[in-house]
Amino acid sequence: MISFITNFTSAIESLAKVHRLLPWLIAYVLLLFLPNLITATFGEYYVDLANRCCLFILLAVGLNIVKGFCGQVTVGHIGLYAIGAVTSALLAQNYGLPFWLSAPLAILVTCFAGLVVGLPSVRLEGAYLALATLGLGESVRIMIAVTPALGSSTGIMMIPAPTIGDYVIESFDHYFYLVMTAAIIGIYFSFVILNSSTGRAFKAIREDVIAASVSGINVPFYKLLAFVISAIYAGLAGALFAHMPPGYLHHNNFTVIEMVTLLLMVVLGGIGNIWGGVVGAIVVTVIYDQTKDYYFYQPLIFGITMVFLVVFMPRGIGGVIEQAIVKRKFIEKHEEQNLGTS
Amino acid sequence: MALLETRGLSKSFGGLKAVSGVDLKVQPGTVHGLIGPNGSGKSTFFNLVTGVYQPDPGSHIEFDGHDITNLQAHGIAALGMARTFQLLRLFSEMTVLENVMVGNHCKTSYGIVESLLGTSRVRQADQKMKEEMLDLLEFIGLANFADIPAGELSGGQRRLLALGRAIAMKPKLLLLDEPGAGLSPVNVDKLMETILSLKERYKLTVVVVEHILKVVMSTCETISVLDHGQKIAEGPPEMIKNDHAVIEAYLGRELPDEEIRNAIRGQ
Amino acid sequence: MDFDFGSLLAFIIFGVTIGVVYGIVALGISLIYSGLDIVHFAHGEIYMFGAFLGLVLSQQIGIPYPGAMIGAMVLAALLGMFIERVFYRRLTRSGGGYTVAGMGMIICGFGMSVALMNVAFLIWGADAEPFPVEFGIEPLEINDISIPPSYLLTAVVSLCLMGILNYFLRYTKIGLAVRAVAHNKDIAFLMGINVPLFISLIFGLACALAAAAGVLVGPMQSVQVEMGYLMLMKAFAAAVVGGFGSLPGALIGGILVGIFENLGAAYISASHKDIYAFLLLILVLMYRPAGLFGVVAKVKA
Amino acid sequence: MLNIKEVHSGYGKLKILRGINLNVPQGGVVALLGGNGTGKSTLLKTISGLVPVMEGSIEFDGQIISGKKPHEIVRSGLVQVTQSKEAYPAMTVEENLMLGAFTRSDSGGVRADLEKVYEFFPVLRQRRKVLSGTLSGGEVQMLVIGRGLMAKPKMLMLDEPSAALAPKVVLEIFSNIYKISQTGVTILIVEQNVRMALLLAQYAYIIRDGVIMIEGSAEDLINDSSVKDSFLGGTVANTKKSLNS
Amino acid sequence: DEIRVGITMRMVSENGQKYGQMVMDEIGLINEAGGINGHQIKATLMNDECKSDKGVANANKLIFQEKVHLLIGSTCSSVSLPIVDVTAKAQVPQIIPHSTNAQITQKGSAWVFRVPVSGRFYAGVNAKYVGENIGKKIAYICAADAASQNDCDAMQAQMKSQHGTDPAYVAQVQEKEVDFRTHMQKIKSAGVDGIMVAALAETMSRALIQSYEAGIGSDVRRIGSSSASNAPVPKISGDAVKGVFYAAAYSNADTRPIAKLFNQMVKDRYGIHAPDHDFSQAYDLIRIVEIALNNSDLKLTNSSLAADRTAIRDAIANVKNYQGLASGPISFCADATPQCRDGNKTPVLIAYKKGGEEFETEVLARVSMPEDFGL
Ligand SMILES: Nc1ncnc2c1ncn2[C@@H]1O[C@H](COP(=O)(O)OP(=O)(O)OP(=O)(O)O)[C@@H](O)[C@H]1O
Ligand SMILES: Nc1ncnc2c1ncn2[C@@H]1O[C@H](COP(=O)(O)OP(=O)(O)OP(=O)(O)O)[C@@H](O)[C@H]1O
Ligand SMILES: [Mg+2]
Ligand SMILES: [Mg+2]
Repeated sequence: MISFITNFTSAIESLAKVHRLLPWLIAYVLLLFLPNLITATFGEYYVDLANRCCLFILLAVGLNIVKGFCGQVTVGHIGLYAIGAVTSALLAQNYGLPFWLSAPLAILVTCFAGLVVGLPSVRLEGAYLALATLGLGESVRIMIAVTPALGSSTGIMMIPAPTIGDYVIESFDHYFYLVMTAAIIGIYFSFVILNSSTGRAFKAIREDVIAASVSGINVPFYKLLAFVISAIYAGLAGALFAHMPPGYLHHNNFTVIEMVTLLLMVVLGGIGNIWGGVVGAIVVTVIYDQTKDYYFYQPLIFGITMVFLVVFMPRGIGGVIEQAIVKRKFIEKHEEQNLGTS
Repeated sequence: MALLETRGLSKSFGGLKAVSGVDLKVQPGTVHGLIGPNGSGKSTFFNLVTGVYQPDPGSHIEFDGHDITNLQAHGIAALGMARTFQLLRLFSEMTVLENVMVGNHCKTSYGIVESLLGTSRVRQADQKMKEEMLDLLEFIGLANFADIPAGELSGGQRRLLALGRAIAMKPKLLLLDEPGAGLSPVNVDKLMETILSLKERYKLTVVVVEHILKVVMSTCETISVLDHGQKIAEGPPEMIKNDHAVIEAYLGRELPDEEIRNAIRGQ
Repeated sequence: MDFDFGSLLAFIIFGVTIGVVYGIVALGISLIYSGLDIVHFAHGEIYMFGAFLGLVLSQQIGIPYPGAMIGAMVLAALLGMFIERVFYRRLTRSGGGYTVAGMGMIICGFGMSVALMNVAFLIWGADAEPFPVEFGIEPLEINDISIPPSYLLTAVVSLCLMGILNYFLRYTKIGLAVRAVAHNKDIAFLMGINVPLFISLIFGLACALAAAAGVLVGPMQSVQVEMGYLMLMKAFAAAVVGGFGSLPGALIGGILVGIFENLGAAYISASHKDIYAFLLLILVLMYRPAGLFGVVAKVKA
Repeated sequence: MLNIKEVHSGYGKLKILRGINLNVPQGGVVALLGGNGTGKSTLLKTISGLVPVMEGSIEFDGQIISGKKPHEIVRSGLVQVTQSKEAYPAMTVEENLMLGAFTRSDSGGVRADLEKVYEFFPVLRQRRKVLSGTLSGGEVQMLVIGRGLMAKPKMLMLDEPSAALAPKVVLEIFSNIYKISQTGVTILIVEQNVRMALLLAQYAYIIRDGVIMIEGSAEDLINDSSVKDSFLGGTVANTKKSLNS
Repeated sequence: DEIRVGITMRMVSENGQKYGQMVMDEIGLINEAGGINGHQIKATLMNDECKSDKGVANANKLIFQEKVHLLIGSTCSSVSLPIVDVTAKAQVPQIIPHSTNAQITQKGSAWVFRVPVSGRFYAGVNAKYVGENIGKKIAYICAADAASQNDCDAMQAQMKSQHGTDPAYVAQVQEKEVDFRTHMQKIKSAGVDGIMVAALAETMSRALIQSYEAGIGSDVRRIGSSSASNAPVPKISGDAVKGVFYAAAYSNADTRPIAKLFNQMVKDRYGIHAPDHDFSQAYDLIRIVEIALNNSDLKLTNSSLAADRTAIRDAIANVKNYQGLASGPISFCADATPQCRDGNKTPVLIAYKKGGEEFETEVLARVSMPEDFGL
């Protein structure tokens, strides 16, 4: 298994040598055929499921940036998602803006909200930060729930689907092209960020704030940046969710339960591991859908899985693989070295 | 002109004056020793100078012609000041290579937006930096451990890495807080070589806090001595060695083996 | 709205009577925090279990109310110790999870909370159960404010529990060990402290407190599977306001949260009631992260 | 007193110690020397139960202790002072010291020992009401040694007690360690200050790459100049060498 | 060649589970009796937890994966609302068992039918009765869930338009509020004729109990929203439920033989003391579906899916004057208007006589509303 992955990665690396975007383009083109494949093998409904997977991938990857890379324990991410969704919906409905305008504006608003959610992180750490962000996230939901202009108890209805010219993007597979593109771009940029100086700054902050600051990293700035970047992901996912037919938003789509599910995705895949987050999002969404008949036991299974994961596999699927690869290299080196000295 | 100059530098914690009224000048291109009994304020001095703590009012710190008294840590680092910590503070989940790359943060040649977009300039710059950093690891003897998480190194290896991370900042001034503690004698010798070669080759100015006398005495041009937060002596090693107050407060007497043995055994 | 002093007094009394309950749940959270250095996100479910256990003991088995309360406390303590031993143990041993201190714990707590809620749902169903208790005392009348016996009792019991606990932790060697275990398990081990035992003890104690709160609240608010979450939020707010790790702080924090949200609901808007608790929590965190009574350890660079 | 036979141990799959044999006699002072990263701390952690023994056995005071939990080992009288000198930063100095005495129930004896520790380290007395998170490096060092003493151990293991201490204090510490050993406490000390360690100890072991390379009486080793050059270099230097060759 | 029916409901509450079960059981009975014109019904029941995203996913799965001919659901207005759009677009008939939100049928979908009484009718009846028999000075406690909010707003509007009175006191509270003491204190000093509590069962019960604890006497009448019909209300409230007045679509105090039989059946099968109107509506729904399916000409081949769906829709639209358990006759018609698609237009006015598990109610009146009332 490990060697398969190693081979696979090296194959991709050699592709990337030709041009760094080549593997991405190939993946993208292959994914364009996914709806047809899915419809042919499983049925049309599963394209809808794939769409939901893509939304969660965006959310999970975004959450990973602030949580996994930067180490800021936020539990308010779902609140940002809500803000993105509601803003875009209201802009489209009240001001008749097209999706292509309302979504970027919503992302902008979400960024600002991300800044606000991130502000506590400048002063707080760990559990305290978790509490503060949880409070903010829940407050967003409650505000939506009690404010008629934001939908309150009846929700926001009939949010128009995105259009290109006269064409309305409303069928499952056409929406797939939209969300999948967003997801791929999201994943790609998350890699770019991780491998950049910014990503290293995030990780340094995660490890030791004081050491990071004397290494010249502007800690408050980068913490906020992490929140804002993850807010971009959340805002985009929110807008895509809002306009996805039938275009309906209700505050109970954004509760703590959703937040926990999102956490599960990230944990399952491996905190701080990008592909892990992607895999986590897909696995959780699909399993959730497929085990609907056992709805009485679903939370139990999900909860216990989460606990077991943290306890027995704290680095998640992705982390285990990564760890195995690193360990292998390390032991090899160690043995090499012992041969050399004795 | 001095590279680093403090005037009336003070810091008190509650009633305790950890550093009080210290005037200190570090001349460029020298290795400057800072010694003193435990708790005399050496680490606090470093924390003040690097912006980890805010000094008490009335203090002045100048670095390389800038007034840095009220700057934040990252701003001071950007001006070219690097340090190590007594308790190391490595990024223990990051690899050895990443640790030094973070050290190099201020030297990144591209902006944040660019880094987020991953332009080709970013990638080239990163590649170049990686090579440079591998050279650096080679220099401090950790090249073999480049991919290992820093948390899995032994005590002495960690200390070397901490030094490496500071050097990676390519600073003008390097502050070392007990770089030799826990190093084996051979590595202590190597450390001294390293300090000297940093001075020679990279024209670095170094301030070193160290309790291993050999290190300070044979690498420093000037030594300042702190006691109870105040500077009690300053001068070349020869002078400090024989300074009565310093011997009294810090050094104790240099003794031959036999006498040490007797001292240990209380005879 | 026209202001009158009598009703202001009433709202404050309402706040205090519910605030003490927030206080004892917060006490448990604070205890776990000082003992294990984690914020326990499944504590609301322990509280809910406590309430159900009290209900079963008193309504179905017929044990008198005080006995049911003690029984529920013992059972919840056992439940807590079981959970800790089987799940949390491995995390605490390695010092709080992966990468960031406590992130693993926080996620584990969330998972546990969801799972426990589901278990309770499978056992008792989703509907609220009434928990009527005859206290045999008259409601207290102050002017035209009437305070039912259940609220009176709650206040008294909470204060007693809190006093006992405070003594226990402050003036005994065990209190010292609790803090040692919190900070560094390896070193506590090397001090000869039986770390696993202590962790269990702390957890059990905290869970017993939560259960007591559950049994106290039962007669006031009926018992329901979903009751834990909101209580947890309020208790968190209380613990933060009072200062994590400070026991008197937890109680006073609880009362403050109770008053704050009742006044908010009375004079500003009732539909935003939960937001007031969050607001207080965030404000306190931002301006005084250590809370009113807490101390933040100054760790030097 | 302490008897280690063919002990192997390490972290996860990674083996660090590869068959250690070591012996500390009752009341003796034994030094364990070696370069950086050679496994000294790992050995101490293995003895006190923080790192599991993979193979071999450890006997202390006539009982097998390999496989026991750390707190049980402490209760049997074997106390370690770790290399990462961690005190409890949110507790006062005195509370930290009292923690050391956690396993003891003789409160009179505890008070007396507290006085004794304050005599050994007068700085601690001065700062006993202070939160230990604010102490200087050297002060923490003294605190953790003092805390180890408070357990009234039969045997004390010290991991680099003199690191980061002022020269004048180093001598004090060593003479205090000697005094401690004179009160009947057996001592195993890991040191980088080779000269001092050999002047203190009666017997010494030199470890490299997880095995004991040399052992002998301290007098012999201190006069053997090759010891220092060839065996105290550690893996870091070796790595460099093997890379260059 | 079976008739595929998809159901999405809130299956988390005990009642939800039980009447979900009843729907399945009734379909089972139809199948045992030989099915519809010889075709078996294949029913798929899914839980939507009363969450719109889950409900929409269920609807999509049922429509596109299970390829159902008919969709039943949901119980929650906030879930039914978006599903209406899904079924309209996919052209699948949808019949609603319990959501009362008036907007469901106002969206103009030709594919939706509602069995329960729409919220707009309840408000009219309530306001009339309250104004004439209880008084005009009414305090409101409105919880923030969709149904209660709707009931509360509509009631206030009706009080205004029928009697010209403004509310004496309004408290908007959170969906799951349990502490109403501040409001009761204020209401007590306001001196009102009645208190309307519009909230879900547990919340309503708490408010009722606390109104007595606060010392508001029984001379002030308590008025419930339609969820007062749910069994947990008398169970939790105990004596505090005595005298509570509310409007619903069914009363277990109904003396008609069919109602008595139904009460007995539910009691025997599901161990419930007395069915609330959720049960009766679910039961009526199945009967209506049975009638419609029997009347529609179904091919049930792969290619006839669209035609079959249309046929079922038209058959439901043709159900006229169905006399079941419901408070009044249920009729549909073909227009995509609320007038046509809100089937039951007759709320029944009820009051509790006794609380606890063995509660009792009495029927005060039965009022048929004009079909365009409240539009
Ligand atoms: N954050 C702080 N809060 C309170 N007191 C502090 C703090 N930091 C340092 N101190 C106190 O200031 C004094 C000087 O400490 P400092 O760490 O600077 O000593 P040092 O000279 O580096 O000693 P060493 O050689 O042992 O490392 C000590 O007495 C210490 O207890
Ligand atoms: N927690 C750990 N996980 C994995 N490997 C470790 C861990 N701690 C130490 N090591 C490895 O074990 C080896 C020995 O480490 P150890 O700490 O025992 O050395 P040491 O002899 O005490 O050195 P020093 O004098 O530098 O403290 C080193 O190569 C180190 O990389
Ligand atoms: Mg220092
Ligand atoms: Mg070591």
